Amino acid sequence: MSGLDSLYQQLILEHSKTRSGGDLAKLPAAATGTPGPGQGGTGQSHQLNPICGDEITLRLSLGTDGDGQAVTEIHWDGDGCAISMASASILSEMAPGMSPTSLRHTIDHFRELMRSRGKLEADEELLQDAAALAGVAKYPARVKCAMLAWVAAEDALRQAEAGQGVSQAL
Amino acid sequence: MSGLDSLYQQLILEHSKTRSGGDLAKLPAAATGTPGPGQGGTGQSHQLNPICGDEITLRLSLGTDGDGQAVTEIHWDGDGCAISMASASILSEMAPGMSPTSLRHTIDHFRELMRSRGKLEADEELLQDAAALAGVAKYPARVKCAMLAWVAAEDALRQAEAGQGVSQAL
Amino acid sequence: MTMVSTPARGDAQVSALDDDEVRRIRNDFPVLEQEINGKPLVYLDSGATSQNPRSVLEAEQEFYEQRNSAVHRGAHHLAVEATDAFEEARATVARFVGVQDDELIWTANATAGLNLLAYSFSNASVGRAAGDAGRFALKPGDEVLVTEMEHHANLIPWQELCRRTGASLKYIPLDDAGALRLEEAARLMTARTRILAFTHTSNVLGNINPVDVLVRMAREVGALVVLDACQSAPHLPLDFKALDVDFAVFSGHKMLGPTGIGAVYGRSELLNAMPPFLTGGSMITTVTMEEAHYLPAPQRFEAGTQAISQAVALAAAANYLSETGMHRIALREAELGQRLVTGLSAIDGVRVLGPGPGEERTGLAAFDVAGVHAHDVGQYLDDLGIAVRVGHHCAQPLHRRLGLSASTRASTYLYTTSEEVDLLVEAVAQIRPYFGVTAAGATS
Amino acid sequence: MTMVSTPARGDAQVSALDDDEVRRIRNDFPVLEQEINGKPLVYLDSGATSQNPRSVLEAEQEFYEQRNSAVHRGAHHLAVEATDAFEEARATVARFVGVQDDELIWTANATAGLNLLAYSFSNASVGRAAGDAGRFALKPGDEVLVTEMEHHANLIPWQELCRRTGASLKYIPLDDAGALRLEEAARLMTARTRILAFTHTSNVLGNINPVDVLVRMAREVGALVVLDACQSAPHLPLDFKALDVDFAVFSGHKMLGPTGIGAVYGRSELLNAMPPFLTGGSMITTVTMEEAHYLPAPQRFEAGTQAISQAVALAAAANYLSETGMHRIALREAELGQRLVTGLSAIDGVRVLGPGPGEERTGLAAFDVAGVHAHDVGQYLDDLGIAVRVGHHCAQPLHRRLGLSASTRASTYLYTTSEEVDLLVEAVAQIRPYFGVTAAGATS
Ligand SMILES: Cc1ncc(COP(=O)(O)O)c(C=O)c1O
Ligand SMILES: Cc1ncc(COP(=O)(O)O)c(C=O)c1O
Ligand code: FES
Ligand code: FES
Repeated sequence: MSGLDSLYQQLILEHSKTRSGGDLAKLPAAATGTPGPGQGGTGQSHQLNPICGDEITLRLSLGTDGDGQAVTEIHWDGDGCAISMASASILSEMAPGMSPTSLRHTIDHFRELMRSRGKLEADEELLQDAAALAGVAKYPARVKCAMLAWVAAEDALRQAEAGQGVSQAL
Repeated sequence: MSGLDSLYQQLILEHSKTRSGGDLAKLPAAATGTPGPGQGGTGQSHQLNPICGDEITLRLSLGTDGDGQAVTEIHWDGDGCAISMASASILSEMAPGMSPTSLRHTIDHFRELMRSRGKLEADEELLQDAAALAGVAKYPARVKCAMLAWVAAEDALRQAEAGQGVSQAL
Repeated sequence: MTMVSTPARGDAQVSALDDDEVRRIRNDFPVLEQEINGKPLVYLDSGATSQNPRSVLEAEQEFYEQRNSAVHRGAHHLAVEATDAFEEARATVARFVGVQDDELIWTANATAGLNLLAYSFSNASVGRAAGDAGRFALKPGDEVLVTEMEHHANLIPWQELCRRTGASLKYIPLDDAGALRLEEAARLMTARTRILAFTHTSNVLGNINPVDVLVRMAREVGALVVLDACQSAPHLPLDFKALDVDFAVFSGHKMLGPTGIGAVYGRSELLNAMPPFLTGGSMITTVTMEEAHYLPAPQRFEAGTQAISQAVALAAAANYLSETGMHRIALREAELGQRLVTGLSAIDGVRVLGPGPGEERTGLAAFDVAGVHAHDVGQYLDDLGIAVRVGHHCAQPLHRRLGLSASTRASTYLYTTSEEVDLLVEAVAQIRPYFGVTAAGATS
Repeated sequence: MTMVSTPARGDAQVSALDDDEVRRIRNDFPVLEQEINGKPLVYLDSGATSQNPRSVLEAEQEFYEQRNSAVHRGAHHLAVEATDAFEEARATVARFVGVQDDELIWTANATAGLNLLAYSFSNASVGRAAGDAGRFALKPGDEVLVTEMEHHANLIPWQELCRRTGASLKYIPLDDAGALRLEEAARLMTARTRILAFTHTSNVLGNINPVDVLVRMAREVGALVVLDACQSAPHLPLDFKALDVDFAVFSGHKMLGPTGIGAVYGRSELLNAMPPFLTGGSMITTVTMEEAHYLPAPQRFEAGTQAISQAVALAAAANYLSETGMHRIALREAELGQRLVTGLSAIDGVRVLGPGPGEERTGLAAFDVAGVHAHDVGQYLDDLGIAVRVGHHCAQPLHRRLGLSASTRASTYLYTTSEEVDLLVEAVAQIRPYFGVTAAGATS
């Protein structure tokens, strides 16, 4: 696979067009602005990629399932390159059902992978479809593209927990 | 003669110490500041060498002898390097008796010589002792030193003429 | 005013550089010998920064190895030689743009030059000027006029100047094709207009603005004219005196010179009446603990140790350009610009910004590929060794006006071959298929 | 605080560079091979500008030949490589002075750095800042405190800042030997003092100011501390964090680097609260025709195309210095400084400014030769191939305080041999006889 083809894998090109979760209106903000403590399990984050000016607004909701807290939905709005759109789409598909801890763990690994300049191997089990983004690591100028939605999710998760009165240390 | 010795000729070193004309108080200003038209034949000029910060204040008086206008006296106050002091001293000795036209002519030649980077020959008849300053032309950083008094004299002459109601074109 | 029709001074019969000459020129540019992913580098990003001929690199090297020293201060040999080299460089670059030596101020880049003007006016506005510098002072009710196509460097400094002084910023809007709406310009130019700042040629549109028309309008209302010549100084024969602007700025790194150097031209009588901007060593006559007195221009605006070796290298660049012939370069690049716009516009789903085929344009074309983000376009091209710029090119308002947030820009210079342009066009034609986009915006 | 007694971090047993090592070092500096008037160049003007080792020139050359491109903007290979090189250079230089990468801002020189601070505070004073930038705003009643020994670059920007804001400039006076009167400093430091700006080591006196004492005083009154490290960054091991200053500036050309580059250090939380200074491209997030939003530091302060190749070369210079060892260089120069002051003070009619023999000083000595103007002293030395600086060295108030209008300055660096210092001393001993001066000021 050429460098370019490993960057733009078929899966990525598809996600960049289907844009799962790219329907922000579906998940109303808990309130305008950041939800206050106890207001509910939804967090929102707006992130900007300073290199290109592309932006994303992402909302994430938490609920409880049998084992405790879990992400219920991710929806977002934004525009950007194929990498950033695919990355947001993949994340929106894989995050629901994850516990806050495991989402955070996944984000951490993804960030490390992205910053590794190709020196780290993707943990395919953990990353699932997002492992297809591993090729981005060799393109430092594009790492921010891949990270955009993930940084937004990390931040939205924090807000959602704060909104529930759940401290981040949990 | 080494480069240095041709710059600091004995005549120059002597003038730099005797400083003929370096007694500004002897020639009172026609008035404070620039004399107005008709106020008398004295002009004063203050010049600064921006490279070193040295300054000179020079007064020049005009009178009439048999043939018309002539410089009667030059006095100055200032401090500077050997070149600038010698140059002021030599000028103060040679200018008295010169007509405005011939002083101007001499200044013009001196300026050309100084700016020639050593390519022009000094007109020894015209420059008299000032021909000893010819060596300065090879030291571009010192040309302003040698010119300082001469620029001041040129300016003071203009003022003196204006003070007499004599236009510069005469 | 138009470039292509301007005959060279004293030489009415200039012809464009041809492909053979360009091939010879390329030998002078070591960086162009590179390969990217095993493919020869196709450098189409000269609008961002140009490459350097060997003579420029050698001039800088020679300076450091033989006469490196601070200037304007020393009695010793190296200092004298460095000062000579520095001031000769100023004279060379001044001649290159048709101005007097003492009207050219060195700056770090064009951005610093525009800020120099804005801050000097700002200082005049708070009374930091002797004599009649009041003419540079701005107050509420005064207006600064720019255009909607400006690079951020020729926009934000004026925004900030207006914020500091209470003056208002106005702008000449663009039509849908990106051209200045001159009838609006005429309407906006009033007795309130104190400064008109505009770009000679846009770094996105590749158009050439009608300097003569705008200067005439500004003169009628008594406004000062600031020309952003960043994209014209490298590519068009320039004579700021003939253009009759009051100020102009440009950057060395876009015209075969090194980074770290640029220049401001200002009419001598204006520069000497303006208050200083940066203050420090080498720009003063006397300093006490209480106050400082300033030298005339250009020193007044050159505080501290200057970019000496860079000035020397920029002069070598100006000489290289003059020897090649700015008219011949301009004609050549006009041809390449046409080849670009013609080739790109013919591709399905590709929209070239600015003048269309057959209309005057420089060797620069920014374009949108429907359904593919500019950064993906750039990535695709880079894989083929083709270096282009993607993004808003520091012209967000212009992109917004054209309904875009980003574009892809290819820009040429005297070392660009026709084959390189063709390679780009062919590659761009492959992009929508590669990304699976067929009809505009739709998915295959 | 004193330099000579500071052990190297993690290495208590450092020794000064010795003459053999210096001879080897000299082979790395092509310019030192020159002859002046048939005599070997004796370069004793490093305090003005230093010479460059081959590795610095090669780093710059290599950049232009292999990865020249604009940074932070491009998706293409060259742009990525240039960006990497540029940011690695920042990290290297930041490490060299003990600060974080994002606390180091590139500027054109130290002068531009000091102006950056003064103008940013000025902008804060007219409300051009978000958030809590009010802490940088100055108003009538506020005071900026400098010293009487400052270089014009660390004096005039503050004078102008005070003029613009209505604040007052105060200064710590010197005693007759040129040392700071610390009891006066204590008196002057009050709740009104908003900024304390002083030089680490004077470019005329060669002394080292007690940073710790001054910082403590400033902290007590809540003033921001700005350190002019122009003359210390090249010659002393530095750690701005350990010195606990808020801001510091230095220039590349004095520390083996090229012209056209310098840097400002600022504590991260301060930089990110300050309003920008120069505005333009590459320092914004979003721009409309009406307003701009700015990136965090360092980008916030780096408008336009930066001095990229110069940053890369400066990093090579920092590496060269680190590999040689800043402690060893400092010890060596302290020895040379003693040799200078001892030799020169012993000459009849020669007065060395600043610390006397046996007192702490850097490898720099400015002196007065009674009865001979400094420019004549310099000329005499230049004839022998000895390059020194003459004049007020951009410190007019200091010279005035010492009863002089000019002096002659010899300054060393890591490539200076003991023989060179001796040659200078011998030559200076001949000067008064040559000019026919015997007793102080009298004529033979
Ligand atoms: C103490 C000091 N401060 C500031 C400066 C100014 O440095 P630059 O001219 O590189 O801006 C110098 C050098 O001349 C200096 O010695
Ligand atoms: C039209 C225009 N103006 C200003 C600039 C700013 O130039 P620099 O970044 O060299 O300061 C540029 C280049 O980016 C430009 O194209
Ligand atoms: S280019 Fe903007 S997010 Fe990728
Ligand atoms: S050095 Fe000042 S006049 Fe000569």
